[in-house]
Amino acid sequence: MNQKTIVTGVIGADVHAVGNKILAYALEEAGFKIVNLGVMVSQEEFIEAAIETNADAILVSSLYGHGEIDCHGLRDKCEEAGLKDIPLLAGGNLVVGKQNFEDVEERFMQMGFTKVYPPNTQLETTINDLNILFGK
Amino acid sequence: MNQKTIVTGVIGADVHAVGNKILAYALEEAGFKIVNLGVMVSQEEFIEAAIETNADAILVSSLYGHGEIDCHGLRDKCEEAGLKDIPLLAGGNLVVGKQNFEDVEERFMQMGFTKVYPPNTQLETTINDLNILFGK
Amino acid sequence: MEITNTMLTNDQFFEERKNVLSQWKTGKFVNFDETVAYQKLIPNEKRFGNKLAKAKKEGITLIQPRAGVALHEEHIKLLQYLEDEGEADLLPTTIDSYTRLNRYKEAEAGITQSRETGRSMLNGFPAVNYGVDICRVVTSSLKNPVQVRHGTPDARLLTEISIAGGFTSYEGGGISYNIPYSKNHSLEKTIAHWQYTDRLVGMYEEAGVSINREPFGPLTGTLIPACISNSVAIIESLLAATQGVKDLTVGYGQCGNLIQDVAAIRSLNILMRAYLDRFGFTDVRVTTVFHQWMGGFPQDESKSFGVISWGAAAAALAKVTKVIVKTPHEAMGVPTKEANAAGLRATKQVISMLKDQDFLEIPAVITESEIIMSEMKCILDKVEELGKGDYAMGAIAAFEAGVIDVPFAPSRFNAGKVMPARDNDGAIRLLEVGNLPFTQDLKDYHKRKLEQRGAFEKRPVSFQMVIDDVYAIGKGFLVGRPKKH
Amino acid sequence: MEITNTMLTNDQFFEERKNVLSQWKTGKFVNFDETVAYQKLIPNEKRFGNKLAKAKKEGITLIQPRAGVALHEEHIKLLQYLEDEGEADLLPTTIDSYTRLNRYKEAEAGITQSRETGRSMLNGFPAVNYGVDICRVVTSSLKNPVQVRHGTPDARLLTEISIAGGFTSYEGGGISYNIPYSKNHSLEKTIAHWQYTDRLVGMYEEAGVSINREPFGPLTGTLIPACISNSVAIIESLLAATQGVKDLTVGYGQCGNLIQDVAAIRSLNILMRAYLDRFGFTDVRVTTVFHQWMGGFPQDESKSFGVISWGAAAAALAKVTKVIVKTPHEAMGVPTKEANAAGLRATKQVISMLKDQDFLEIPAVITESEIIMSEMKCILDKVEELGKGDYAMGAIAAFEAGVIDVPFAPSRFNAGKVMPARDNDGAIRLLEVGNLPFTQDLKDYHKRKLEQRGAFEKRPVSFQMVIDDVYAIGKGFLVGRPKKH
Ligand code: B12
Ligand code: B12
Repeated sequence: MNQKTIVTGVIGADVHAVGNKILAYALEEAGFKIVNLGVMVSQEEFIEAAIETNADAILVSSLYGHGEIDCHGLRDKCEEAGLKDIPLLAGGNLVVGKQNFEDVEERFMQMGFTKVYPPNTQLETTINDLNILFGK
Repeated sequence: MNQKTIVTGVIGADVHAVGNKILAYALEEAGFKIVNLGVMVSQEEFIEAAIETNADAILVSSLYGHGEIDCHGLRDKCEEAGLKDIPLLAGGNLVVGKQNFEDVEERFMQMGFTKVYPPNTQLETTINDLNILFGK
Repeated sequence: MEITNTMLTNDQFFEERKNVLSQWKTGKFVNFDETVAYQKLIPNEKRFGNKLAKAKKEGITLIQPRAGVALHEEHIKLLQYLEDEGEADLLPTTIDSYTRLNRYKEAEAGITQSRETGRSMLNGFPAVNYGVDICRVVTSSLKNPVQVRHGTPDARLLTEISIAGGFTSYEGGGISYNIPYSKNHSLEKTIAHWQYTDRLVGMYEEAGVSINREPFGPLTGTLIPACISNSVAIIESLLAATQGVKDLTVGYGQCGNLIQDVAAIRSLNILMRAYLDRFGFTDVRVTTVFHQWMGGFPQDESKSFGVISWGAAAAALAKVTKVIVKTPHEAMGVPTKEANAAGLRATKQVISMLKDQDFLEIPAVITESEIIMSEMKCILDKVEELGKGDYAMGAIAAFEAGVIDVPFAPSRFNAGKVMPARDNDGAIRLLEVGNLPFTQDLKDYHKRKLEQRGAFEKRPVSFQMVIDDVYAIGKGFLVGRPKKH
Repeated sequence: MEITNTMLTNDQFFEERKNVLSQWKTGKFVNFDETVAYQKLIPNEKRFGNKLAKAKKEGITLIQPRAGVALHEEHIKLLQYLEDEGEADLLPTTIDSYTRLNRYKEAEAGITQSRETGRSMLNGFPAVNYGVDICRVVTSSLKNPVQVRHGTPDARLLTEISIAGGFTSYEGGGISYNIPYSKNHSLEKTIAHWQYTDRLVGMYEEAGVSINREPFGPLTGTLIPACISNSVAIIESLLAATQGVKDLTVGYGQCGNLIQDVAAIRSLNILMRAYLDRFGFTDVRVTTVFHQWMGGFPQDESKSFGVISWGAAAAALAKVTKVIVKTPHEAMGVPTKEANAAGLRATKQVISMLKDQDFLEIPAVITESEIIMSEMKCILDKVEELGKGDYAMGAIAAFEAGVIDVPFAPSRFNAGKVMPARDNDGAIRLLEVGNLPFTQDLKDYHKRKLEQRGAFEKRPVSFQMVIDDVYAIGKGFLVGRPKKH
């Protein structure tokens, strides 16, 4: 009965809604409690929602290419807000263009993300990794 | 009235007939006297025809990839047969696979060819070059 | 704020204009009369509308990429490459996402960061930040007509700068650049904003400068039933024509079933003309645009070429005026110029090979297009009823009531009840009709079609089909069949 | 030498066999009974005919590349790559041109030179030189069924070695591997050679080992009217069935007009079954193969993807059992394994997306296929008449009389009077009917169709159209329009 709560949303000025809707639906089906903020979510909104719902992880999507700019500083703001060490996952098409994923991963890890995902990450992978993260 | 005679044909075990037929037709239309040997022509047949018709050039096609093997020694045989310095032109898909054309050209020039053409050489180019060759 | 479908008065317009031009520092350099003079110097063959009209007359299909980067020198090089190496007939300037949301400061930061890192940190060209003169440098450096493509709910300043900057075509609309591209903008607001854009275009038209206008056909690009996108296209066209727009290109996003795709274009052709004429807009010119599949793409580049080419084939067989081309990098990110040109060349080959084949009048297409047209009539009649004859009011009320409802849209002003799924032939049908005002016959038809699929797949008709269909093309199929089928 | 369409007697066959097996040193290692035992150990899913039958039943289209290199280790790697990275459903082993002309010494030199230079100096895999054991190493290293594809007028030894080597399908025929592939072989000779091949396959069939046989559909691959290639397919199928062949795949090379291409397959399906049944071969299984455009390709790889994908689309819409796939290197030379896999993946994407769409019964296709079928009947009736009921004698006489006449063929036993050209929709018609035994109605039809094109292009119907059409796809079009059109 130890259901994990996850905040999901698409960060920044990004309106790609399809993946977000399906991700939220599938994670719920997989047994998580999902707080889905939809698209165009600011860093502040992610943090507020995580505090309010006492979330176990924040799952940030960014599709439109500005992910690097939009995610900058999120970890620091989490710490400031008292969300110590909350798992921050990022996925989607995080940067502009087809770039070497290792480099992108590296840059996002340095920004304090816990795990970073390449384009077209399958639902199964996401669910699996979350289960591992929560030690199931 | 100084009509130039050209021997054409597809060398070796090569049966690609389409380009040969069209080339012969177009060169005739362009005012040359064409002795077209068709496909599957041996080195000996090229030389015999050139001697018999007192040809001004031999135009060798090879499409199927064995051109390098098939053309080997043609220049020497021409010299032996008394066809001193007769222009030898080669074109088509001369070697197996997509290779750097400069290398292919180099190899064929070393085999004694006068001029070497890459895949898909246009009719206009062929006609133009022949006119230049004959100093028109 | 009450909004009606009537032409803005000069007073209204110029009052608003002061405000618009002061939204960012580049606004003050826009001058209407000087722009009219400048636009009149653009040679005919470089005007978007002219090139489209010529293509329509000749029965050929033009090709156009999407492209835009942060730095203007790079942007020019990119577009030159696409016309030279990609054989593009029409050029775009795709605007970045910050500009689309009027966040000009963030766009400015994006330009700076791009200069610093040497990578484009913006997903498009920030035209407003650059202003009129640099836009003119862009548009005058190219051999082909250039259009601004974006997704901006409030595009008033961008319109002013674009036209002054020498662009001769402008994409968007108060519905199509709101519902798929925004979360919180009300339709009242965005329709009003786009009345401004359309009125500005109308005023240029009156001054002898024709700017082509293109409502955005594909909406969210994901399994959109033709009756919905076609209805939106007709409404936006009527709104634009009311403001004096005379040159329209209406569009549709490929779904993948050939018969249905050609039928969608056929029904769009027929009813668009009928509605424009009915409201007296007989002098409005209409051309069509077909978007290659707008949903999720395969990761693999060769497979993407397959998707791109199939889109090109459908466009050619539907005899549209232009096709918007995807690239083999689609699933990965904004394409390199090489990948963009590759998509164009594959498309050009197919389009040219198929230009003498025409599927618009084959019986299966006629049958399917008649279904689409009766669906459109259900929707548009209800819109007219709700708006008491006014299509602006009607559209707003229709979205509120779910009479128009765009699947997967992020906007909170969209009902989100309609759910599409593919039938057994891959044509898009409705799993949830929501509040679309369909006749019982039409509802039954959709139901029957999906039940056929369910029977074939030996599973119930359910939301799982929708999910499977969303992923299908990315995974190499059209219909998302259950595993082990 | 008089040849009739009757089953070879055991005496005839085994007498000839001694001779065949001594043509090259590897022949002596072929053992019929041991091969039967070996072939029976090949699992069902790796047998060509089984996989085709399954696909036919499921209504799906399989994909198959062409591929062959000089060195066998490299050849195995190549084929493994194509099944793993290219998602090929069926595998080929394309034989080199020396082997095709029984010049085994030159093939041997090619192998040696390839080892020395590290480049494949042969344009295919020299199976005869390698012999039974190495062929078995090849066929058993792969997950999918493997077929020998070649173009060999006298393929008797190659057939022996191929089947003993574990291949489960074999391409070719006495006409289709002569007329397009040879200059001096008489039809009497090659039909006799292929009676041997077919009888060998028949004997394996009787011993419980079914080998799939595929006449080569596209002939010279260049603007071949469907009635000609379909007629040859039927004749070769009857000849094969007479020798005891039970599993046939009949083919057609894409022309580019979708309606005509689907119609060609439809008419092939219908008349093939009718002729086999009429002669009592009701137990012969028939599947179909569609060849992506076999004529000159564009130089550009992206454009080639366009051509490849359009071929994939036509194959899927015609619901053929398999499609033979071209590569983006086609115009340049034998493809790298990467280019080969790329063509396969583009094809797989299109085929899978379109698998639920079917154009075989749309009215325009039915109409066109009825024209093709009446043309085929004119030809086949005359063949039967000339052969006094014997299709072997009839075929020989028909070629002599130009009743069958393959455009652009190198063979001196081909009349070479027929000249094809595209009509205004890109469908292939006849500019010169030569001695094809068409009714006046049919002749008028072709004439009318080409005059329509002439009128449109404002030029006389002439050989220049043929030339323009030969180059057209390579230059990006289907119909070779005059410049400045
Ligand atoms: C549909 C689409 C649109 C629609 C969106 C409609 C809507 N409102 O939802 C429209 C047409 C409106 C659109 C607009 C734009 N788009 Co768009 N779009 C796409 C497209 C084709 C498909 C996206 C999709 O729905 N995929 C299907 C879903 C199910 O998959 P998904 O979104 O990838 O999400 C899955 C996974 O990524 C993963 N995932 C997602 N987030 C996370 C997070 C974590 C932690 C994990 C583990 C997993 C995970 O799980 C999800 C579910 O399976 C993609 C390209 C593609 N993928 O083929 C481009 C793409 C995302 N778009 C792009 C761009 C640039 C834009 C525009 C800026 C410009 C334009 N081209 O018009 C605007 C953006 C406007 C804005 N402000 O955001 C680019 C982004 C470029 C980049 N990153 O380099 C892409 C990649 C196309 C391209 N190659 O250029 N787009
Ligand atoms: C049609 C075709 C066939 C037909 C030929 C029918 C016939 N009897 O004519 C068939 C199907 C039978 C066939 C068979 C084979 N083919 Co083939 N074929 C082609 C194809 C698709 C088109 C050739 C053609 O007709 N082009 C149109 C004409 C007008 O152009 P052209 O032939 O190139 O000639 C023009 C120019 O090159 C130039 N030119 C030619 N010669 C010369 C000489 C000079 C001096 C000059 C200046 C110019 C010049 O002018 C010509 C007229 O414009 C090409 C690939 C392509 N180009 O797209 C492959 C291709 C030539 N074939 C190839 C191969 C390997 C074969 C086969 C061995 C195996 C196979 N794949 O089945 C067999 C060969 C059998 C044999 N013994 O020769 C390869 C050759 C590979 C290489 N060089 O690396 C190619 C390139 C395909 C490929 N990429 O694998 N083929």
